[in-house]
This record gives sequence, structure tokens and C-alpha cells, in this order.
Amino acid sequence: MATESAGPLGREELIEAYRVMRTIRAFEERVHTEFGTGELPGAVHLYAGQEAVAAGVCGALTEGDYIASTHRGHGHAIAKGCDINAMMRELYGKAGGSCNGKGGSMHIADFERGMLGANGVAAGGAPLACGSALTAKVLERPHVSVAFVGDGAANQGSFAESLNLATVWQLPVVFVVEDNGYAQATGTRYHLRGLDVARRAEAYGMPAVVVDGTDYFAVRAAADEAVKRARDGGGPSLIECQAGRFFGHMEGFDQQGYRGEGEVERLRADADCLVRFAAASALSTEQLAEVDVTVDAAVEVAVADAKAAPVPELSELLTDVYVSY
Amino acid sequence: MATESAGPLGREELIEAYRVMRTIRAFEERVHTEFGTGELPGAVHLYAGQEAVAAGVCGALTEGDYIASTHRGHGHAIAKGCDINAMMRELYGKAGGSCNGKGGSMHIADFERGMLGANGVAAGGAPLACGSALTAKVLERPHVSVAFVGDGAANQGSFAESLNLATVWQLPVVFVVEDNGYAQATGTRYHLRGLDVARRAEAYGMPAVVVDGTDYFAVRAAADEAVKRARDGGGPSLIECQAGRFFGHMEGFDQQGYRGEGEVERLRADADCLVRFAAASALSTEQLAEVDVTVDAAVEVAVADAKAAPVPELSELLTDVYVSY
Amino acid sequence: MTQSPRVLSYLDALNEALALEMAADPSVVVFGEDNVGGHGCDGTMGHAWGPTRGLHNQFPKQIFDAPITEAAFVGAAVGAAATGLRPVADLLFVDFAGVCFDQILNQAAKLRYMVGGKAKVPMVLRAMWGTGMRRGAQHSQALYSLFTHIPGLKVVAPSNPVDAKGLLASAIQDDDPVIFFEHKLLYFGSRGVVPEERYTIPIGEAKVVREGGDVTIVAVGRMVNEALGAAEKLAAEGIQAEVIDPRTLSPFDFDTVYASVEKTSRLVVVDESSPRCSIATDIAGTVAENRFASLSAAVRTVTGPHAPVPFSPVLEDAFAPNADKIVDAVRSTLPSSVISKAS
Amino acid sequence: MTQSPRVLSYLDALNEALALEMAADPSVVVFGEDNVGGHGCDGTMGHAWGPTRGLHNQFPKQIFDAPITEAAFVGAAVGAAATGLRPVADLLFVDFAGVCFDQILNQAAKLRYMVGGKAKVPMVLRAMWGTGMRRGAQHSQALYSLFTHIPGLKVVAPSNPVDAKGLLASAIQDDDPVIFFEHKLLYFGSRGVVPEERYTIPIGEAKVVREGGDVTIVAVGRMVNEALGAAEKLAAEGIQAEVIDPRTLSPFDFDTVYASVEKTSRLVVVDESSPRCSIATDIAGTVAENRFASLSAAVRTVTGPHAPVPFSPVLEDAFAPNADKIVDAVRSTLPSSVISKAS
Ligand SMILES: Cc1ncc(C[n+]2csc(CCOP(=O)(O)OP(=O)(O)O)c2C)c(N)n1
Ligand SMILES: Cc1ncc(C[n+]2csc(CCOP(=O)(O)OP(=O)(O)O)c2C)c(N)n1
Ligand SMILES: [Mg+2]
Ligand SMILES: [Mg+2]
Repeated sequence: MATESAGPLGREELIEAYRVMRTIRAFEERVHTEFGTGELPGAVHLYAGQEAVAAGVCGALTEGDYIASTHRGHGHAIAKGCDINAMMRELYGKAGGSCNGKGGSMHIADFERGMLGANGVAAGGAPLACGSALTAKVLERPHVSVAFVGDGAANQGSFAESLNLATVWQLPVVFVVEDNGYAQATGTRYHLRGLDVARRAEAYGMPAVVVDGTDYFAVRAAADEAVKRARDGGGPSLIECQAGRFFGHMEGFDQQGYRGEGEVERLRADADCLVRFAAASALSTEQLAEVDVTVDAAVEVAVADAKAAPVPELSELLTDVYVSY
Repeated sequence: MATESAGPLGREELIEAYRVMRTIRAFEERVHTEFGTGELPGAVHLYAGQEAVAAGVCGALTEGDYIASTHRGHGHAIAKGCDINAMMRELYGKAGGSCNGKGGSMHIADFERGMLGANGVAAGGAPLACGSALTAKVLERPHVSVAFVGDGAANQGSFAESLNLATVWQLPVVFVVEDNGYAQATGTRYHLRGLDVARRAEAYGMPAVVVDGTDYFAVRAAADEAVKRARDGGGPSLIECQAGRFFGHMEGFDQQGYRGEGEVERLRADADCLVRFAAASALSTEQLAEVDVTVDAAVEVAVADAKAAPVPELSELLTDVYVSY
Repeated sequence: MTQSPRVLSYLDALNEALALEMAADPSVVVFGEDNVGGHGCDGTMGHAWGPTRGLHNQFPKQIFDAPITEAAFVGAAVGAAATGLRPVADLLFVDFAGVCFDQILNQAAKLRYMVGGKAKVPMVLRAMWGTGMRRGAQHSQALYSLFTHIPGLKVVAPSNPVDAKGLLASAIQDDDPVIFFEHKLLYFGSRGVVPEERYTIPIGEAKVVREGGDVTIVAVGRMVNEALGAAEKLAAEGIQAEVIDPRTLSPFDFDTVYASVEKTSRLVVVDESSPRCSIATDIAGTVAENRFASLSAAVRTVTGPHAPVPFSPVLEDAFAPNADKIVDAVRSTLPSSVISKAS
Repeated sequence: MTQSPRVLSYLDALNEALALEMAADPSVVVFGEDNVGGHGCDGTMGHAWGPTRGLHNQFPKQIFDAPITEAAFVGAAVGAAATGLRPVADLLFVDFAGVCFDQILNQAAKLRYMVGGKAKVPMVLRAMWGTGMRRGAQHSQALYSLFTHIPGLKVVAPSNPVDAKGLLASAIQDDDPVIFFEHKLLYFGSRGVVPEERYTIPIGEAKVVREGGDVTIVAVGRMVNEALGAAEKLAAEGIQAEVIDPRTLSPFDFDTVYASVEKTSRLVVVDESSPRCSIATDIAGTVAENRFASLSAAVRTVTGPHAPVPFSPVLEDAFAPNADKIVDAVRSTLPSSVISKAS
């Protein structure tokens, strides 16, 4: 495991990293509250607790790089620079949403920012990221692709095939496995038999590391290395990040009774990536507080805007099926 | 790698092992000749060269055990005790074939002998073998299941998922990967990057070994161990067997131009499992010759019988779609 | 039954069927992701959400969780079925058939035929389907048309708790592979008096859920209720619609539809899926082939559009057919004299 | 063209289309298992068997082999298409769609819609289909009905070399995902005069391949030739059949079929796949809905049976429709007076 260290990041970068993580947290906590009122439709999977993974990985990327996300995609989208107003509108199914309201939480995308989309199918993003990596390779562009995959989704065949394809084609892709301990209510002790997914990647012939996913700096260091390798033509890598989720699998779905006694409380108390980051980053209380205020206000705006936004035109039902038909 | 040794097998067992391998060889060589005449229809993938794998693995099994096979399934079927007359009829699409002529080479099966079928889909047998292993486990029967999978098919997602499912459910199943160096014209150096599939199985949490697939005794020893483990409730294992195929990928399909200069000749000269077996087994020339004569005669009978057999009734087109509909 | 009638949800009716079949036959095994409901990291178990909730208490050896490996566990269901079990595998959303489609298309459906009848595959694949839950394009499909196209499969789609329980029992007892469609809006939205005892409803028998002489409406799954709603509205105009719930899509009880069309001479088919190569055009085309002479008007299909299912509630609500659209379709089959008389 | 006409096989026509499109656009990439034809263990390359044979010599950077990972490489085609390439992925047999069906159903088909039109997926998935090669149940299916059912996909199935070349070019240039069906018996069995230059044939346009006023026959892929054979036989009896090759199944050129049925008042649809929820019932049902008044007889479908494809040649030959069965179907649409007059 890489160890915690603020490393070579400058102050601006540190503040930006905190802003990203803090935005994800505020966004998710607020969505949780809003869902509770019954007004927010759909299947919403919250990312709170795992922020350092999205922020650490996307911190290593440029705007032209690609990410392919999961059903739990808000954090990845925010870290890749997606507009939270458009995202919030998307969650509410409103016009002006990231996908004009037609995708919802599970399909938020922003191709202009290299966010290829959340995905409703487990490991659905892995082959897509191989594809955007292929584009970069064939067109000789310097872009790297990242596929986020959950611990449970790592058992999907399409994920294993993607590891193989990426090594055979030597694609500039980084697989990021987010081990949050569960696939729905099923623990990794059962579905992975407690084993690291990283070992599988090695067996396919790519370098792989396991890092503490609540440690921004550890994630970032691993990502910097893997992204550099990919960008330099060194092929794929895998990073396995361990970080628990604070909420249930899906809003309104589970009571988390499958979790250990006090498990979530312990996570919030001892494994909060924001707290750990604040301590390790040596940013001042004022610097942090300034970000907090801006972020909270921005999320407030996003919610108000989304609620006030119009619903899509009914004609939207039939558009965008094809470019031409 | 396990080393060559006749080990603890008695003479009857040795003769039986030779009979099985010799039958496969004679069957395949003859099918090759018959295909050349243009009379034999269909997609026929010959097993010659890999006989020690089927024989060694199935030698470790009882009648009640199951095997799930591949598109290159004749050898597995013969080793599991299927009737070569019925098999040959099947190849010709005749009444009385293993599948009444409705399956063909790629679907030869014999459920009474635990042969769950060749399979036209790469790695198609792996999930099926997990299923028969589940049957044994749930009904508390002492049966073990074997899934044969080619090197190329080992890249299929369904195979990776089967490894995972077998470990999670601790199924009495043995995965046998037959590395014959190629998937069609694509070499393992390319599609596996020269890596052992065994490492993947270990990453999923099961014991795995690599053995020389032209060495009956090495295969048999590995199979005995893995089958015993499975039968004793110790869960799944994987055996990777390396043995080249003598013929092309499929009859009438390829000219083998993708193979190295003299590669096939070297295989036949230096890596013929029958020759190696004969030498290591210490069976006498007479004992071997007796088997040779019987086997050749049996194959002759099978071909004559198959050619003379009637085609299926036209009504068969519509039967066996369902038990009831 | 002399006791006061017992009302069950569609979800609980399915749960009861699973329990009764497991109790009656130890070779019935049930598995899928979170079918038990998790083996939490500290071993805590039993948080299933759907129709399998709580079953592990009674049947600890017959129900278990699977990792997210649909290709492996659906394929394992085929292998298990062919060797002595009666597996009931759970796909969760039918949309996930995509990741295990080979197991359905090429293994389950064809095994018996390919081996010349020398094996059978008594398995059930349960799956949630349909629009209305704001789940977006990858969690809202119907897809039964795909399975109906495939020889070797049986396809069942009950519209109410009584049928759900009886048809699931039949599916489990059936010797062929059955894809069992559970409309997610019916889980809690459909309730009915369900007999407590074990019973079956035959696969392949449609049900005339409302009699009428003017037009035949065939509707699938949740659309049965919409069709009944349409029939009410039409009745107010003096138009008597006969509503048929096929219940099973493969085999399909065309005889019941034919008999109705011979009486009414008009056919409207209501199907929540997209139109092309759908169950709607299938029924329309087959009736036009085999009962052309009975038809006095063009057949009408009422389906979702040729589009994925949108997320936004306002758009999703416009996707599926509803009673009003059905009423319009019925009107279009009637001579204008009848309609003007009615309105 | 002033030179003597050049005859190409269907297979070579496809090869030429791939070459011309790769040459014209460096973002066109071609991959699949053995599309180059192997990286032999000593590095020997280039033993592709099918339409991609030899292309790596001219386009070493644009064509490459994939391991047996259809889910990964078809999914990669989606991701590549959405980010700037025009991938042409090769499934080999369409039956293998089973192992990557999610990539087709839930990713390729839906991506554009799910993101509100902010991406496009210009990819082609090539696949061999059809009966006749004695390949058994898992290598002989049609399956185009499944893809036609799925909104977001285009489905093309040319019946001859000229169309094959022009439609493959269109498919590659098209901005939507196209499933491209190549009938394996046509590869060598269908030859024709094919222009050397780069050209396209529009997706979505049917072709009237034979004119006639008595009955409309719509036939798909290899069945076009059988339909033409039937038309010859019928012509000998004085019955003039109009034969339509839809060429594209989604979008479907219903207008051309409607126009023909308005003229002939009779429709026979010929489809090599199984009947339920097929392109055959789709066309039959849609015509019965939209041109009921034009029909003077029941629509007729001529399809394979509701069964997997058997291996045994004698059984396989009985599976697919042929000219005789089409003739019978046509006769059944005609008034008995016409038939008795004719025979
Ligand atoms: C192929 C497939 N199977 C099942 C599901 C249903 N499902 C949605 S999320 C989920 C659990 C995923 O677990 P994990 O990958 O660990 O991600 P996490 O939810 O923990 O972020 C499941 C089973 C799905 N979306 N896709
Ligand atoms: C899912 C799938 N993809 C592609 C094929 C086509 N195919 C048949 S055999 C074969 C090569 C298999 O190679 P391997 O697994 O090494 O077995 P071998 O032929 O060497 O015995 C391929 C690609 C298939 N049958 N199934
Ligand atoms: Mg997880
Ligand atoms: Mg091989």
C-alpha cells in the first residue's frame, strides 16, 4: 500500500483536490436529503465516502482524457469537471440536464469533458474505456482512458475480457477498481473471497497496486504513475482502491442491515477522506472553510435551479434515437 | 511441471489409457481422411496431438462424473466412454448418431456417460460444468465435473466468471485448459501474451498447475489430485495442459500457414503423446499392437456403419425442441 | 375456501410460489444476486429485497447468493437443470439478459434439440421488466419479444398475483426452460386474493379477462389493466371490448385469440415494448394470416415507440401505452357510424 | 464503365468495400478474431479466411486481430465510435452475439439516446448468418429479428455482391450503429458485376428486384434468390410475382412494400428465421395494420420452423424456405379460379 503524503502537489492543486472532494460530498449528502422528500425520481447510488478515489484518479488526468463510469457515477463526473447544475437537472429529469433528462443518474455523461457516462450495467464502462483508449492509440493522440469498476462488477466477464484486450492491444487505459466492501448487500468476503482484484490484473499481464481509497495522496500517486505509463505507451494498469460507502447501495432501497454493527459510524469517524485530506494537506482552516462555503452555495444553487427547471418537451421522447433514420 | 512417470497405475489401467488415446488418434486421423473425400459434412475440429489430456483427465473420473467439452470434443467424448459408432454416425448426420444426427461434431453429447456435450461457443462448457457440479453439491452426490476449455476460449468472460462462481460456491469442478498454442490462427504469444492461464485461476483463489499435456502420466497425476480435492469437498482447481494439435483448426478451413516452419512435423516427431506413453508405460510391443489392431478395426466398423446408416426421418426437424409445448 | 379471502401482493405471491415449490421438491434451488440478501462483511445475512426475501430461513440449502456473474450462473442453471436440479435463477432486471444472452440463446434454448432429445433443461429464469419505475433505458425494457423469437424457450408474463403464483409453480415444474417476466410496477401495485395452497396455472393458456362482442383487445402484463380501463371507457360508449390476457407468450394461445376475433372481427394488440418484431406485430401478423376472413377492419397495434425508454418521468409516462391510447386504437377499428353513435 | 464487366464474389465485394473505406478514411478501423489472420507463434501473420483476407498488407495500422473477447472488443467498438473512430468489428457468426449482447443491446443501441443526443456511435458489426453450411444450431441462425426489435440499431442484410459492397460502405459512413448481416452461403455462392469505384447504396431503401402485378413477395437475404426462383415458376403458370428485397431491415422501407401491395393486393413474406416475433410477422402485421384495405387475401409468411437449426444435411435442407414452399404460399393467396386456370 502506498502511504499517505501530500507529496509534490502545490497549494492550488491541493485546494482544487479538496474542492472536488468537498463538492462530491456536498452533492451526495444533499441528494440524499432531497431523495428523502420523495421528489427526486429514479435509481440513485451515492458516492459519499469514496471521494478520494474519483478526485485522486481524475486529478491525474487532463481534460482530453476519458473516463467511463459506473452506476455510482456522480463522484466521477464531478471530478472530471462536469457541471453540477446540469447533473442535478439530470437527476430531476429536467430540460438542460447533462442528458436533457433522458439519462438520469445512471447515465450522466459529458463527452466534451471526456466523461463517457455512468453505466447501468455492472462493468459496462470497462469495454468502453478500452474503446476510447483505442481511439487515442489509433489516432496517435496523447489521451489516457480510465475505467471505474466496483468490486462486485469486477466479477463480470466483460471486465476480465477488457483486462485481456487492454494487454493484448497495449491500450493506454487504467482500470480503477473501487472496493467499497459490498456489491449491494453482498460482501467482498463472499463474492471475492476476500481476494484482491489486483492479482487478476497481474495474471493478465499488467501492473496492479492496492491503495487505501480514503487517502487522496495514495490514490493520486498510484494514478499519476499508471497514467504516465499509459501515456508513455507502456500499456494498461490497474489500481484497486479500498474505501467504504457512507450510504446504502441505492437511495430508498436498503436499510444497510447487512453491515456490521457500527460500521458506517466508524467509517465516518475514522475513514473520512475529507478529514484525512484536510489533516495531511496542511491547508489552513480558512482555506478549507472558503472552499466549504463556495461549494455549499453551489450545491444550493444546483438544487434550486434543478427544481425550477422545466421538464423536457414531450417531443424529446422520439429524438436522439439515431443521427438519421 | 509434473514429471513423467508411470506412477501407480496397474497394467489394466495402462492398457485402457493407451486404448483410449489410440482410439482418439485413429478416429481423428480417419475423420481427416474421410473429410478429404468431401462426403463428411460440417465443422470438424480434430483432437489429434492432445489425446493425453482427455485420457489423463477422464482417467481420473468415474462414470458418474461429468465433463463439459469444447468444439474440439471428439477426444473428450471418447475418453469419457462414448460409443464411437454413435459418434461417427453423428458426424455424418445419421440416424442413431449420439444426437440422432441433429447436433453434429460440435454438439456430440452423451448424458448417460456424463458427457454434457461439445459446445460451439468458446468456453461454453465452463458454466455448464459449474452447473453439474452444483447438482452434485446440492444433492450431495459424490460427482466431480470437468470443464475443458481451449487457450483462446480462456479469454472469454464466461470462463472468468465460472472461475469466480466455482470458488464462491466451492464447487466440485476442475477446469482443464488445453493450451495447443493457437486459437484458430492466433498464437498464444499474442492472445495470452505468453502468460499461463493458471495464474488467473490462482488469482480467483483456486489451486492451479501447468503440465505437459503430451505426458499422460503428468496429466493424470494432476487430474487425480484435483479430482480428489473436488470430491473431498476442497473445491475447484485448474489444470493447464500444453499440447499442440496435429491438424489445422478445422477440417477444410486452414492451410496452417500461420504455423512455424516444420512445427507440425516436430510435434509429430517429438511430442506425440502415444509414443511417449508407449515408452514410459513399459507395456510390451505385443500389448500395444493388440490394442492397435482392435482399435483400427473398431474405427473401420464405425465408418462403415455410419456411411450405411439411414438419414434421420424428416419429422425429426420438429421434435425435441421442447419436452412439451 | 371458507376463510375470509387473503389478499397478497404480486411480490408476495411469487415468494409463496418459490417457498411452496422448494418445500415440495428438494431439487428446486433458487439463486441470484442478493437472493438471500447478502453475506455482509461480518457474516450478517438475509437482506433480500424482492420476491426471495426471507426464504433462506426456511430453505438454507436451497437458496443462495451469486456473485455478479450472470453468464456463469445462468449457464450453471442450464448445466444443473440438465443433471437433476430444477434451478430458478434470478436475473434481477431482464435488461441484464445482455450479459448472459449466450446462455439463454445458445445453451438453455438449444441443448435439448442439439442432443436429439436426450436431455431436458427444467430451469426458470426470473426477471423484472417494464417501464414506470424511472430506471432509465437499461433497466426498463420488455424484451419478451426477443425470447419469444427463440425456439426452445417458454416465455411467461403474468399480470396479477393469482396468475403469478400459479404460473411460477408451473414454470418450476415444467421440464423446459422458462423465462418468467415479473413486471416491476405490479410487485406492489397489483394485489389480489391468492389461494394459500400449492396450485398451478397451465403454461400456454390465455385468459379472457373480460367478455365483449365488438372488439378483441390482447394485452400483455401491466397492459392488461390498461386494457380493462379502456374497456370500461368504451363500455360507457356502448362498445363492448373482449380483453384477453395471453399470460404466456411462448407457447402462445392463438386459439383463444382466434375464437375471440371470429366473434368480434376486430383486433387491437397492446404491448409495452417497441413495435418492430414485437409480440404486437407477431399477433397482428399471425391473425392476419390465419383469420383474415374474420377481420372486418385493420388490426391495430398499440406499443411503445421505436426508442429506448427515457428517464425523465414525463417522457417515460409518454412511452408506454395507456387506456386512452387503447381507446383511440379501438375506435379506429370501428365503422364511423358506430363511433358517432357512441360519442 | 466502358471496360468489360468485372465479376466479384459477395466475399470479395465486401473485402473491396473494407479496403476502399479504410483508404478513404483513416479513422476506419477493422478488427475481430483472425481479421488479420493470426499472429502465429513464430510471428507469421496474415491467414484470414473471410472478407478481411489480405487487408493488413495495405492497412497495417487499421486492421488488427482481437482475442476471443467479444464483449470487450464490441464494447470497445462502442467506446471508440463515440470518441472518433469508425470501427468495423467482426463477430464471425452472428450466433456469437450472445456473448456480447449487452454491448449491442444496452451500450451501442442506447448510448446516443441516453446522453440526450450528445454522442454518436458510428460503428459496424459484421456477422455471418444463415443455414446451409451444416454448422448446427449454434452457427446457423438468422437473428436479425432480434436486432430489428432494438431501437437505436440499424440492420442491413444484402443479398448480392453489388448491394453488399455499397451497403457496407454506407454502413461504415453511417453515424449510427449498424449490424451488417452477411449470409455465409452467399460468400462464394453469389457473384455479380461489381463497379470498381467507391460507391454507396442508401440504408433504408428496398429494391424491387422483379416486377409483377399479381402478388408481392418480400424476401430477405439468401431468400431473394429463392423468391426469384419461385417467381419464375409462377410466371410459367401465368402468375406475375413482384419480388422485393428490403436490403435493410431497420429502418424498413415499408413504403415500397405498401406501394406494391396496393398494386397486387397480395403479400407473401419469406424469412429464413423462426416465425415468432420475426421479420416475417413484423411485415405481415404492419401491412395488415396499414394497408388492410388493399389486401384481397390473407397475408402469408414462409419461414423456418419454431426449432433450432439441425445439423444433419437432410434436416437442415428442410429447415429453410425454398422456391417450392414460396410457390405454395403464393398459390394460397390466389383465388382458386386463378390457380385452376394456371395449372
Ligand atoms: C450485469 C449487472 N448485473 C447486476 C446488476 C445489478 N446491480 C447494480 S449495482 C450492483 C452491485 C454492484 O456492486 P459494485 O460493483 O461493488 O459497485 P458498488 O455498488 O459497490 O459501487 C448490482 C448487482 C447490474 N447493474 N448489472
Ligand atoms: C464466443 C465465440 N467466439 C468465437 C468463436 C469462433 N471460434 C471457434 S473455435 C475458435 C478458436 C478457439 O481456440 P481455443 O479455445 O484455443 O481452442 P482450439 O481450437 O485451439 O482447440 C474460435 C475463435 C466461437 N466458437 N465462440
Ligand atoms: Mg462495491
Ligand atoms: Mg487453442
